[in-house]
Amino acid sequence: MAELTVLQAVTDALRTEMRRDDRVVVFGEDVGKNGGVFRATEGLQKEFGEERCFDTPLSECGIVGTAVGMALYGIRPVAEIQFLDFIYPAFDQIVSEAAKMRYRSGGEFTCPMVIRAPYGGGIRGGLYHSQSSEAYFCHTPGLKVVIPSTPADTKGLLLSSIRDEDPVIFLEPKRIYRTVKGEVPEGDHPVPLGKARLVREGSQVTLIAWGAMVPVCEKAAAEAAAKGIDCEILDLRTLVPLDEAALLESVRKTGRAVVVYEAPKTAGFGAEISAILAEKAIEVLEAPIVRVAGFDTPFPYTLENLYLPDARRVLAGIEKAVGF
Amino acid sequence: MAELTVLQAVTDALRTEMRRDDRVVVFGEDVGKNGGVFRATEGLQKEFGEERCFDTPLSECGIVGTAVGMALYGIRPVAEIQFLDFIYPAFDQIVSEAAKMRYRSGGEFTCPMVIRAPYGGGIRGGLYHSQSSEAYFCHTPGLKVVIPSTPADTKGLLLSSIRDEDPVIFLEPKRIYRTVKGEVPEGDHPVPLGKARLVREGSQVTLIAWGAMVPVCEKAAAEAAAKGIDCEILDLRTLVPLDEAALLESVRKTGRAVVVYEAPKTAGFGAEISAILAEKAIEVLEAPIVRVAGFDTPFPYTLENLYLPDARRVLAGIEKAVGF
Amino acid sequence: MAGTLRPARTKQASEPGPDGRAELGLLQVIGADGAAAKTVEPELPVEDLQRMYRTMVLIRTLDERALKLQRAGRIGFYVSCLGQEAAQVGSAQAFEERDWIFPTYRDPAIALHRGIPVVELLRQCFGNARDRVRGRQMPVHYAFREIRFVSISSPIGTQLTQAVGVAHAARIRRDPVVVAAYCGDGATSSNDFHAGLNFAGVWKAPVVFLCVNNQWAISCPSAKQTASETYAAKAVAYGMPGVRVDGNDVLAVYRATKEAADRARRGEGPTLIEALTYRMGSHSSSDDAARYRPSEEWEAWKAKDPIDRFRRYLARRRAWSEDFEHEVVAGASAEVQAAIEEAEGTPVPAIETIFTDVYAEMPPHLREQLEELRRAEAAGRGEEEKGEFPL
Amino acid sequence: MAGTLRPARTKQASEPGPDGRAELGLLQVIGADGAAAKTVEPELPVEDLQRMYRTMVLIRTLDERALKLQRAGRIGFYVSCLGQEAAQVGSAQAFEERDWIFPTYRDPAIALHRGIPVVELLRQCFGNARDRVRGRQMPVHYAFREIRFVSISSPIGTQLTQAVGVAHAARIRRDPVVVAAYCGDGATSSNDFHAGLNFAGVWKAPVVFLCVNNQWAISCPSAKQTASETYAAKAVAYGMPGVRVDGNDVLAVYRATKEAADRARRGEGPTLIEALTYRMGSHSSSDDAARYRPSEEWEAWKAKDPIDRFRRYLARRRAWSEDFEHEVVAGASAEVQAAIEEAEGTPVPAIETIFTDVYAEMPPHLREQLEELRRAEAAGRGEEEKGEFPL
Ligand SMILES: Cc1ncc(C[n+]2csc(CCOP(=O)(O)OP(=O)(O)O)c2C)c(N)n1
Ligand SMILES: Cc1ncc(C[n+]2csc(CCOP(=O)(O)OP(=O)(O)O)c2C)c(N)n1
Ligand SMILES: [Mg+2]
Ligand SMILES: [Mg+2]
Repeated sequence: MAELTVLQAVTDALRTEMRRDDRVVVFGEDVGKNGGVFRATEGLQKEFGEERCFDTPLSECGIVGTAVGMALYGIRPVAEIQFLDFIYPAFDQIVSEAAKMRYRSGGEFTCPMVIRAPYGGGIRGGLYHSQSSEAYFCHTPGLKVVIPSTPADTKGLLLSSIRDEDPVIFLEPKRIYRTVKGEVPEGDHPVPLGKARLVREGSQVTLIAWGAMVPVCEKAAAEAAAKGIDCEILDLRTLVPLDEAALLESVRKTGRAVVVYEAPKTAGFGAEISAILAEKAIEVLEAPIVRVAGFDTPFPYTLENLYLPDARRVLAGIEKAVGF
Repeated sequence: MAELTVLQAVTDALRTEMRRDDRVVVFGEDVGKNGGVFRATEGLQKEFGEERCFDTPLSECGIVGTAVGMALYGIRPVAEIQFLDFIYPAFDQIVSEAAKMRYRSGGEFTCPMVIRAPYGGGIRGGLYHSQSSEAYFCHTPGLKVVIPSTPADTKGLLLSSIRDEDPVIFLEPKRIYRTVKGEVPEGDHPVPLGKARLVREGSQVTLIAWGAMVPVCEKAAAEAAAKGIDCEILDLRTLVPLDEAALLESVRKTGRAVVVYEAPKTAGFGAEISAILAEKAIEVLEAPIVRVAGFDTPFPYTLENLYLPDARRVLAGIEKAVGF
Repeated sequence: MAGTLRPARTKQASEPGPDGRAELGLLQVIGADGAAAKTVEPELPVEDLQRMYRTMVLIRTLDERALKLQRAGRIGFYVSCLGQEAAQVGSAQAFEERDWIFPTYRDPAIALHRGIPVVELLRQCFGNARDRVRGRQMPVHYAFREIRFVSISSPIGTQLTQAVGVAHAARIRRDPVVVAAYCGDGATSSNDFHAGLNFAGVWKAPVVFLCVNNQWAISCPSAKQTASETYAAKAVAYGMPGVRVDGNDVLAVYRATKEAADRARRGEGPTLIEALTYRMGSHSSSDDAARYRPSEEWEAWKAKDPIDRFRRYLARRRAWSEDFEHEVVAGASAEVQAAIEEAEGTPVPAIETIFTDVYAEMPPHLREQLEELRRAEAAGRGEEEKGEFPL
Repeated sequence: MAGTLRPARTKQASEPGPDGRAELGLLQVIGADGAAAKTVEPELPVEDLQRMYRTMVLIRTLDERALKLQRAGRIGFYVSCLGQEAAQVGSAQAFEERDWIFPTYRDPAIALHRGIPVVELLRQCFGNARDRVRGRQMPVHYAFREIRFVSISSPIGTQLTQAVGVAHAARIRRDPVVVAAYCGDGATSSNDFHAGLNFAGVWKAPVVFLCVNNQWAISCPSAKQTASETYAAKAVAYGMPGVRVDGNDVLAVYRATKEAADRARRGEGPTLIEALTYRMGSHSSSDDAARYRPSEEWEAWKAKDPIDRFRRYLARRRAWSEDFEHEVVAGASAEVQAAIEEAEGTPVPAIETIFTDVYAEMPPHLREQLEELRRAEAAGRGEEEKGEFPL
């Protein structure tokens, strides 16, 4: 066990898997000598050489398109997109190609690959260095979407993602890259995809979150506890495929749900959580399903702290649900 | 009044607006001499010349990027994307640029433009000529998303979209391009954006739909009526900004909701409808909010009729809601 | 003025002369009369030449029949490659078995030439239960793992970056694999063309890019597709050689492709080949070229038919006879006819094929949706509504 | 072999000679000693030359101060254009007032040269209530309608297709407008570079593409960005002239740009200009070039400073004196200092700026969200959590 940041856990996972499986290659803009603009790939080129950790020209389309090809050939590409906000030039390759290759070829060709990208707000990045667009990928059958919120999960889920037989969008909450630390098991400790994590047990209301919103919910839950409200927190970890069983179990127990996400509210993945609950658990619901989310605007710079859901807004959501 | 198909109503709207406003230009792949692969722009190049109706190279990125520029300059671009499935190479220009131009420039620069695209299943188009990806655009603040389901609305909403001061994604349900006919007022009859259409009044359950799912719901409602179930049908027409007032009013009346959409179920725009209802009308809900949607798979070719929600599946949804 | 690079020439589609040094650098081997320019004539055994001819006749036979099937409503859609047989077969002949092919929807002859029987193509066109891609794709979107013929996609150009990925991966693995990446003239405007060629140039990836310039992208002629002198000239932007070849001359295509493939295999990097040909049919069964295309152009190209030209060459080499022709044509017809019968007689895919192959393992939500659909089906089918396919 | 277009030369960044005919076609006017090559020296009035010099000094002064503000945590982020002043000012001088500018984040001097006061830039960097873009964008993402300086975006390359759209629209409206489309060397790999130049070529759009080749895209050197001989050579792929110019030579840049702008205005279509220069600083305040960049390279380029070079030229023309220098430098410092004071003293934008300008009119759901936030704010703020910006 070592105490690592989320960022160090990313590097640790990449290094661990590159050592274990010589088919794994890591590439993207500035990932080589520079070690990535966040230093997530620091030291990899040195250890594994330019053939296994390399820079690309400035084209996300090329990064993902060539990753699809590498996956087709049978090596294991782990492509970095420098910020999730810059993934759109590659959108066609992701949704038309990676996501549909297995299906459209009847399994003749497959795309086991990982696209890693730092995402979300909290670093004063403004419109184009703060987005949380996980919903686009969740709405695209054929993709898996994974978002860790702790160092241990970051490592374990990334290991599983690289080993997965299908394309995985692996989103790293950059806001907690360096601020959240935790024990991370050394060596090969994958965490299975498709399983949520019960962060905190509680009886009155379930907070459902992922990524950097998990610690925000923990803070809100602590404040709620001080007011006598007992919150359960579910960290989804894998958005697709979703651990629906865990979701339903928790809400059937508490009877109330607050969904917290930082993406724009409308048609965000939190809407899917609400919809599932409204379809499958309405009989247990004792209150409105509250969503605490980003606003339906682009991401602002100076006022980002007002834009992002914080413990205060989550607490207001909790009170709305519990006070109903 | 003339009896037109949905497709003829598109052409009529374009012609009407091009006559009224000489800033309007129409362009895209094959829209000129060929009149578009669906013939939506038939005759426009002849009437308005190559300067106002013109072909482009095979690049959706270029089509939308230049459209943004034209809008910045102050003319009114109406760009055609041949099939919605081919919009992804332009995704960056849409979500990063058109959607955010007004916001990021503090209103110094704006993007009044329309992107028209045929969308949806029902023509045996398989994976890449059948998609309904409206949710991506609905989740992108700064865009308006408009989907007609009748010839009169097609014309009226397209007129309003071209006149709108913001970028509009105008999706045309190609399945009913030629199969649905109706009276369309001649001349200048815009239909305002942001207003839903009450298709059918009913008391027991509200069916919420858009595009080609509206006639499917009408059929299901007729069958339900035969079984003694009284359905209300709401055609959203504009997904963003949504006519939430009409939605809530209807469901507050009926107490039950079935959301019907042909996109993949997970994180589709129907999830947003469910989420709004679960947040704002839970106290009136007498049953689960049922979603009848496309499956979470790419769009299949031979079995498309099994994939697409049909009256039978909608009816099953109605019975689930009403029988609860 | 200093520093100006001026495009030197302006004609887009030139008429090649009968030698290897034609206008705009168009490489040609077989003249209109069937005589070969000796300096550039490739050394291919007669059996190979005859096999190439067979494939060309076979694809033409299939195209003709399949278009009729489409007209009769027996298949939903079809794309013919009429007039482009030489570009496919000449290039296919230049690759080795271990090489990977990224084709477009207009390159089915490559699959045939690499040994796929016609019936496999027709199963796909019928979208039946024996279709490799399980009835999920529109006709002509083939995929054949065993010949490394990668799944065809509708979005234009996407294969080009993927091809570079395969090539780069093969290099990393030290496999002497070359990748053939096909695209049309329209596809040169795509994002992936730019990214693919750029990455290939920087990485010196072992790829041969084959731009089959049939001079139209649906209704868009080359003059509206690009202001570049030629498509081959685009290679300059990526630091790789650009080669322009007569695409109706199967041996010229073979020769240029073989040289490029050899270069790639030697580790000398990618090449862009432009094969100048003509789309003799409409874009697809949904298109009517008469709406936009001058008929004189078509007439002129009719005279340059690649099969006729190759036949004249073979005859001169005494590798062709009336008997041989009869055997080839009859064999092609029989194979196509038998294939149609089998493919049409095969039922549609099973319901679960809607849900399988989305992921390696079916996740719970898809299992649930499959069960839902099974229940609905058990309750009886609604009537089928059938659409009309316009492209 | 016939049909092969071989890239002719291999050096990427050549040292220009002191005349207008240097290696790889690099246009140069001012030699190292400040003497101009008479054949290519542009005829510019002394006032214009001095105004150009002023702008160059002003931006350098601002860059220096702003980087310090960033280091001190007074602004959140900054991008310096150190070393690239000539490329901006030389080209900016070539356009007319009615022309449109699509800049990158590394081209602020163009706004200054077109008359925007420094304080407008600093309001934006502070993201305050008087910032034109209302504190919504990271520093250096300016937008100034009145000088047709279009909103800067972070995603690389997106301005290039937009510029073509403006140019095409202007032509349709018969307005004699020319569009300047700037981009970096890295941006040539983007989708929009390809689409933009291709559309411009086909449409003969009145655009001047200015690729400011500072030889690095963050840590990626040109050799890993493209295998093309030069960036100017990419023009061939789009059927337009490509021009390579010494980007540290303000008069060479002016001359090449003016010729291209004149061509465009005459309806003769677009030009691609590559201005060869060097990024003397790190990529941004979040970057440390020492991690990846050889210091000898930096040293060599230090000797070619564009301001020093221009000063020597002005001195030879007797358009420069110690007094003039003093006045220019002091003026720049004073303007920057006053601007900082104003900008720093201005409060943050109002809450509603989060919700305005998403649409022309605020729709109901945004009004509702604004009200919600107002209520929450009224209930008291939580403590601020502050992130660290890495790029
Ligand atoms: C991204 C994308 N945009 C548009 C289309 C519609 N479309 C199908 S084929 C085609 C023309 C392709 O032309 P070319 O690349 O020259 O190939 P050809 O059909 O001539 O073989 C177009 C525009 C598409 N399939 N994909
Ligand atoms: C689409 C996209 N991908 C990645 C980035 C991250 N990024 C910001 S600047 C930059 C390098 C740009 O290089 P260049 O075009 O040469 O301009 P320069 O910074 O040298 O002026 C990169 C990769 C981005 N902003 N946009
Ligand atoms: Mg073509
Ligand atoms: Mg650069």
